[in-house]
Amino acid sequence: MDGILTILLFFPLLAGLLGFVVNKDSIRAYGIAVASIEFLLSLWLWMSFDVTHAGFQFVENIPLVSDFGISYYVGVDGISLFIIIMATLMTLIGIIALNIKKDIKNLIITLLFLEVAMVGVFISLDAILFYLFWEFSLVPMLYIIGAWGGERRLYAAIKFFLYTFTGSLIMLVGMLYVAYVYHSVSGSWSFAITDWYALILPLDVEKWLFWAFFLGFAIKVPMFPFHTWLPYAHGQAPTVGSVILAAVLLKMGTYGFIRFSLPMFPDASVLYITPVAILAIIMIIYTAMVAYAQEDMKQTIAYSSVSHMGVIIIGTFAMNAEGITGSVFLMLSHGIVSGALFLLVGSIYDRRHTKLMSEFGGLASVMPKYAVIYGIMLMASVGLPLTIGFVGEYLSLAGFYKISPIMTVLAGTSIILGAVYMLNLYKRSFFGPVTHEANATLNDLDGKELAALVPLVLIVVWLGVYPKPVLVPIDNSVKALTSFMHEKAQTRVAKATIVVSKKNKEMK
Amino acid sequence: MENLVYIALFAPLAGSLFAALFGMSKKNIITGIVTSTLIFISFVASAILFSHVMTVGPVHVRMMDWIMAGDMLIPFGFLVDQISVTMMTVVTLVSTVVHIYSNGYMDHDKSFNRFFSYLSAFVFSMMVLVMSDNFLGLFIGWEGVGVCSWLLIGFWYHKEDVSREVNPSISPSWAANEAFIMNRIADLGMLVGIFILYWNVGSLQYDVVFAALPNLSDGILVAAAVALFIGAMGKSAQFPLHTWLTDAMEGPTPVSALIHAATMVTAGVFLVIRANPLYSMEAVHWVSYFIAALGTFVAVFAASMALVNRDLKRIIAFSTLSQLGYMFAAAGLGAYWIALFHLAAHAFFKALLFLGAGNVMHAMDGELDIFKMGGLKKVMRWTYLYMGVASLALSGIGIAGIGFAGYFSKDAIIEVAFNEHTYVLWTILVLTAGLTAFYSFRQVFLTFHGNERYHALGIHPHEMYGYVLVALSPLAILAVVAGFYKDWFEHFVTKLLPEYHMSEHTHHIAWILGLLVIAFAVGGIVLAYIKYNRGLKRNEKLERSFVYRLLSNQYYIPIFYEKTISKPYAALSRFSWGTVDQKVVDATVDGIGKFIKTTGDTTRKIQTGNLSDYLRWMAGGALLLVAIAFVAFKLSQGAH
Amino acid sequence: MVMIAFYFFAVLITLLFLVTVMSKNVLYAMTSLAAGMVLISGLFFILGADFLGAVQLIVYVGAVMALYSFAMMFFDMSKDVKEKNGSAATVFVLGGAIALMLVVVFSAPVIGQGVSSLYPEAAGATNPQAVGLVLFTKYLVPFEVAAVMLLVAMISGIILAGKKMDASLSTTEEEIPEMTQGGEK
Amino acid sequence: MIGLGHYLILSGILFSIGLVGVLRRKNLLMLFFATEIMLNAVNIAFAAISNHYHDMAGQMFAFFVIAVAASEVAVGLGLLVILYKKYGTLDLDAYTVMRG
Repeated sequence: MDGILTILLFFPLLAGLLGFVVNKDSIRAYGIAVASIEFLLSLWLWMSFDVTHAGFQFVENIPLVSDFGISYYVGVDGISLFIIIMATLMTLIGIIALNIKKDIKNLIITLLFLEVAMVGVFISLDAILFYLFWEFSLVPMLYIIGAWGGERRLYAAIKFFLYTFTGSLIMLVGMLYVAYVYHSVSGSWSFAITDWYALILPLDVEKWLFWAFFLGFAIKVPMFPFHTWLPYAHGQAPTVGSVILAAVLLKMGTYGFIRFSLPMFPDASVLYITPVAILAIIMIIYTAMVAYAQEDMKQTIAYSSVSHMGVIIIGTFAMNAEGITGSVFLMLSHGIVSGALFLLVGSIYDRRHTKLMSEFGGLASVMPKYAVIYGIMLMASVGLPLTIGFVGEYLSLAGFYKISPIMTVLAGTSIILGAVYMLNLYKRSFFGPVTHEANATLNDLDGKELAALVPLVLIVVWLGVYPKPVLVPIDNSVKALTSFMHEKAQTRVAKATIVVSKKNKEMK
Repeated sequence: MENLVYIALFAPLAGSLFAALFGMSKKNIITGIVTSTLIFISFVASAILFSHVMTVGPVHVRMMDWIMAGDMLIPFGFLVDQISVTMMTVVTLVSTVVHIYSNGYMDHDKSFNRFFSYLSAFVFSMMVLVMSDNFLGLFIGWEGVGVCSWLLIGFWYHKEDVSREVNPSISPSWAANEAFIMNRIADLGMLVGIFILYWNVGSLQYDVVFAALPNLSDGILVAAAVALFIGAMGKSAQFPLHTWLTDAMEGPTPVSALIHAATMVTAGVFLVIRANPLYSMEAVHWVSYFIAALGTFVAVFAASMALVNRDLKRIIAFSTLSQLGYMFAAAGLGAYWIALFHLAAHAFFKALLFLGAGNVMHAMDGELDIFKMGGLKKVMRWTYLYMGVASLALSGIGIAGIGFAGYFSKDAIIEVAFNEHTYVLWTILVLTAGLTAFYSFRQVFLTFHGNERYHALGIHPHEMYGYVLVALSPLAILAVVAGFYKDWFEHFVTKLLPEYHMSEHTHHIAWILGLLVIAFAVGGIVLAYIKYNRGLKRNEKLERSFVYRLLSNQYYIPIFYEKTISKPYAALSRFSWGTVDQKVVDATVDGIGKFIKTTGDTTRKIQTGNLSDYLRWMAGGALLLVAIAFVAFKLSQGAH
Repeated sequence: MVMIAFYFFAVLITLLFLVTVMSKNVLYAMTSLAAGMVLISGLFFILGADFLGAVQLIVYVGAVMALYSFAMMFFDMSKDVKEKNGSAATVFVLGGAIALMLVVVFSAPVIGQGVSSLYPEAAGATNPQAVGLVLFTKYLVPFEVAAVMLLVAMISGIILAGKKMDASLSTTEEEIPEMTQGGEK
Repeated sequence: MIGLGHYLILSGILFSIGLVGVLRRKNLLMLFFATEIMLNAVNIAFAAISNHYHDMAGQMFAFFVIAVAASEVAVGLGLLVILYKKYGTLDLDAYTVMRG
């Protein structure tokens, strides 16, 4: 099926536009239906995906502005495939769990538009197209935070927008410069990243471009010290906003590193492993500590999210297939787990209208189902084997060990510090006697919430025990990436650092 | 045989999931029966596998692939050889007894079903740990038992935090978190060990790794050995990561018996035994010696704390710690099979001891202070017998080849220490044997002999249910007879583990050494008898002395940790959040925003609203632009 | 001859435009502006752009000036214009500086090298012919667009000026909103 | 001989006169006059350059400038009429709606 990506991209757009004429009472059902269809479409994409093939598939290339080499150029490989599926899944889950009465029609339409942007980012193979969707994704999110958020929503929304926007502008400059270099080398304009891959840049140009792209991606991730927009955004966003922000939007940054920085600037990437890794380690340890100091449950999870993103960065810069595969897998697991955790915080907030841990205590006795699901997600978050969290974290750290054992140990403190703040959160909220009157009569999770959370629990266990169907396609593409980087690298150091895996294992 | 492997492995999981179905409903005796039966089935399967391994040889199955990335391929593979089958049998046997016991012990608990779900899940994790054929599979079980331990220590999660003076463990949930986090610290070491092996060998399968060891450089071997041992230290609660074990006594007593005495805490010893080809390498000689020395230190260190403790379960916990020290001493000195033997024997009598303590606790309405007991032997005849047997076994009583299980295993370890010419270790171990006997019987005498101090509390103790007592009998029998199988066991496991031979010299004077140890042990018992048989005579002066307070406060180590690690960490966290994050990082960002805003505010005055003014600005700007363009053009022309 | 004509026109135009800019009387200003426009067409004739000169006369002097004079009838312009011309120094400095700048730019020999003719004049054709040739080939689309633009401008001029033609000139502020509302209906 | 430079300098001077008018005058109608002066100044430059290179493009631009100027006058005067109706004056200083 050739046009599948186009369908995947434009279906929510059309459905969102149609949503304006749907009756207010049936908009919820409409939203769930559309998101389900979109999710099924993405599953269909996976079914028709050739897992033995490492390159881009379902490629469509229609010139838009041929004078400047801008085209509607889309395709997926193993790296983006599963992030797309996760994006559609989390949108569906977010809409199912939606517990907002105010202006729900606009909210659902906004979410559908956001889905377009997310899918668009991950399927674009044209830099301008990528940039377009990258920026477009800000608008619905800005709207979600600003219109349905908490008390300081405007501050949070504007901070989110301006901060990420600033970063991406610098990235745009980088992109234009790459295109300019491409033009001066080949004589024609092209924004297709496959063309850019083939471009061998002079070393000093590579260095500058690396940092230009780095800034755009790092703010999105968000890397220390560019992370301060995130707690505000999460703190003020409605549940569904936090879920999608944590699950998908942050992944755009790390995905950018893998899609752009690594293959385009292999030498600079290798050269700057140490500074980037130091930032990532600071991010892991420091934000884990900050997470421990939080009183607000949602803020703890927001900071934990930053801390885990640090491990993803570590894996990305491992420069071998183990680490990069691990970081891609960790993106998926982090998306699902932190998404679920935000949903869980949302459910308790709906009941008690507070997120402060000191207001809770003893919830395990009152809401056992809630406590069980929370416990599973918590364990997945701290990387327990046989849950989804372990595979990615293990591979990322294992991969980076090849680069630097010392830094791996420092980054590995993530598993200790993660346990510290997560267990502290769990103990304070769920254990002990029920101290507040209001908590004694709380209802356990209802059908709607279970419908949203149970699938995530199943995925967490399934991919923890049997990650192979996901891991193998990712791994194939990543191996192709590493061997490409190895080929392209100009310096001796880079050639030595980038490890090429022996051979692609066959799928059994 | 493959099916048996799967049955042995997955029967506990099935039981756990079954019990989990009823996890949130009220007590249902069926869950207890079903899980116990399934564990028993697992035991039977393990026993059959045992005989299979003995007669035919190891079984190796590979279920499916787990992680595939880069050149890393990690399967779910299970290896049933002499080491693992011994562990499997011991684990399932003790588990079966503990499951049956729990039916009686937990019968009034409202979370009965949940308990069995956790307990069976633990057995499953433990089986994964011992059966896995690669290091990462072992790590699955390693973490799995950690989580189950967390769940079970914090089983009575609804209890409130209290101060350290009232309850040294603060609360079950606190103790659970402490155990989990301490284990995590060690797990990081273990993960690093795994990374080292992977990047230098390219595989994590035991056979591949062990075959490749001779090709590795000394530094790598030492690093791997140290890193793996750090992992072992956490799980086996070796100093300085030992504080969680006594706090873990907050869990229900069957849990203490199964997890924190018989099985999980021995996982560290198991790891060292499993990785014996690594620890036997000449290059890691010093690491092995360090293991032995640390083990010896922990043996006497824990025994000293047990001397003065008043909490029935904590005394046994300290003794567990002490015995783990013995095991590490043996393993570190190269006598792996003896370590394994002591592990198995210890599992039997220590589980028995704990379950007996559970009976006492059940009878005493949860009271654990031995100073408030006494004279219980009249009402708890069987429990008295069991605990007496277990204490004798723990003290290693026996002579001339006849004796309790502990006599054979512990004696052998002490003999090894002598044989290796590590006389300092030997001396300490002999001394510890005396201490062990003393504190074991101090506890027995204070609990069962002397005046009946519990009357003051208004408690009417009663014996445990009959079926529970029957269920304990296998352990009691094994605590008595297990030692007689020493030679047979040696023959069995040394097919895989390196043999260990005493030198001629040691062999000749072995009986003298044995006699010396027995003398110490008997001396300890006699001392305890003299001091405590007639009842409790408190010595206020002694209790106020520095040494006594040092020991009863566990050398102030928990407080030290709290003061130097937890509190500063919390303070630093708050500093990072309040000052660094809010006032530095975020304030910088906001500062940039504010600067732009102020600039805008200031320059807003230009916006007079008068078109003429705007036109003037525009003209000025145009002039400037033209000037710049002209100058730039001129300059660029000049450059060419 | 050309030199004399050029200087004649140049001086006159400059003077006339100065009058336009400085005069307080709108009528004087407009008259001198119209005169300046006529003289500019003279410059065009000198430059050989006959057609352009003709268009200049027709459009500027004919149409635009007529429009201005009609517009003036709307306003009360018989009196002198009263203005607050503060800080004349700034204005003259700015104007002078720009003039100087332009003079320097134009007199500096920085342009003129390597410029080749994009649409050379057709050989042997008269100027109007040449204009027609280029205008209806290369510039056909802009030409048509300009035509549409003029049409739009004409209609909008009529509508804007023609609204409430019958209302008195002392229309008060309140009536403007009404007008926009009326437009929406 | 009169060269391109003469015309350009004349154009520049006329442009500056227009500019001075634009800057100095406060009456909107006078501003319009000044704008016309500037447009015409540019036209002279176009015509001169067209003549210099024997290229019709300059004249074409001048034509379009004239077209734009004509449209501007039509629309602009319409707007002036409305403004005059609203404020009763054409003095720029009276319009301060855009004050920041």
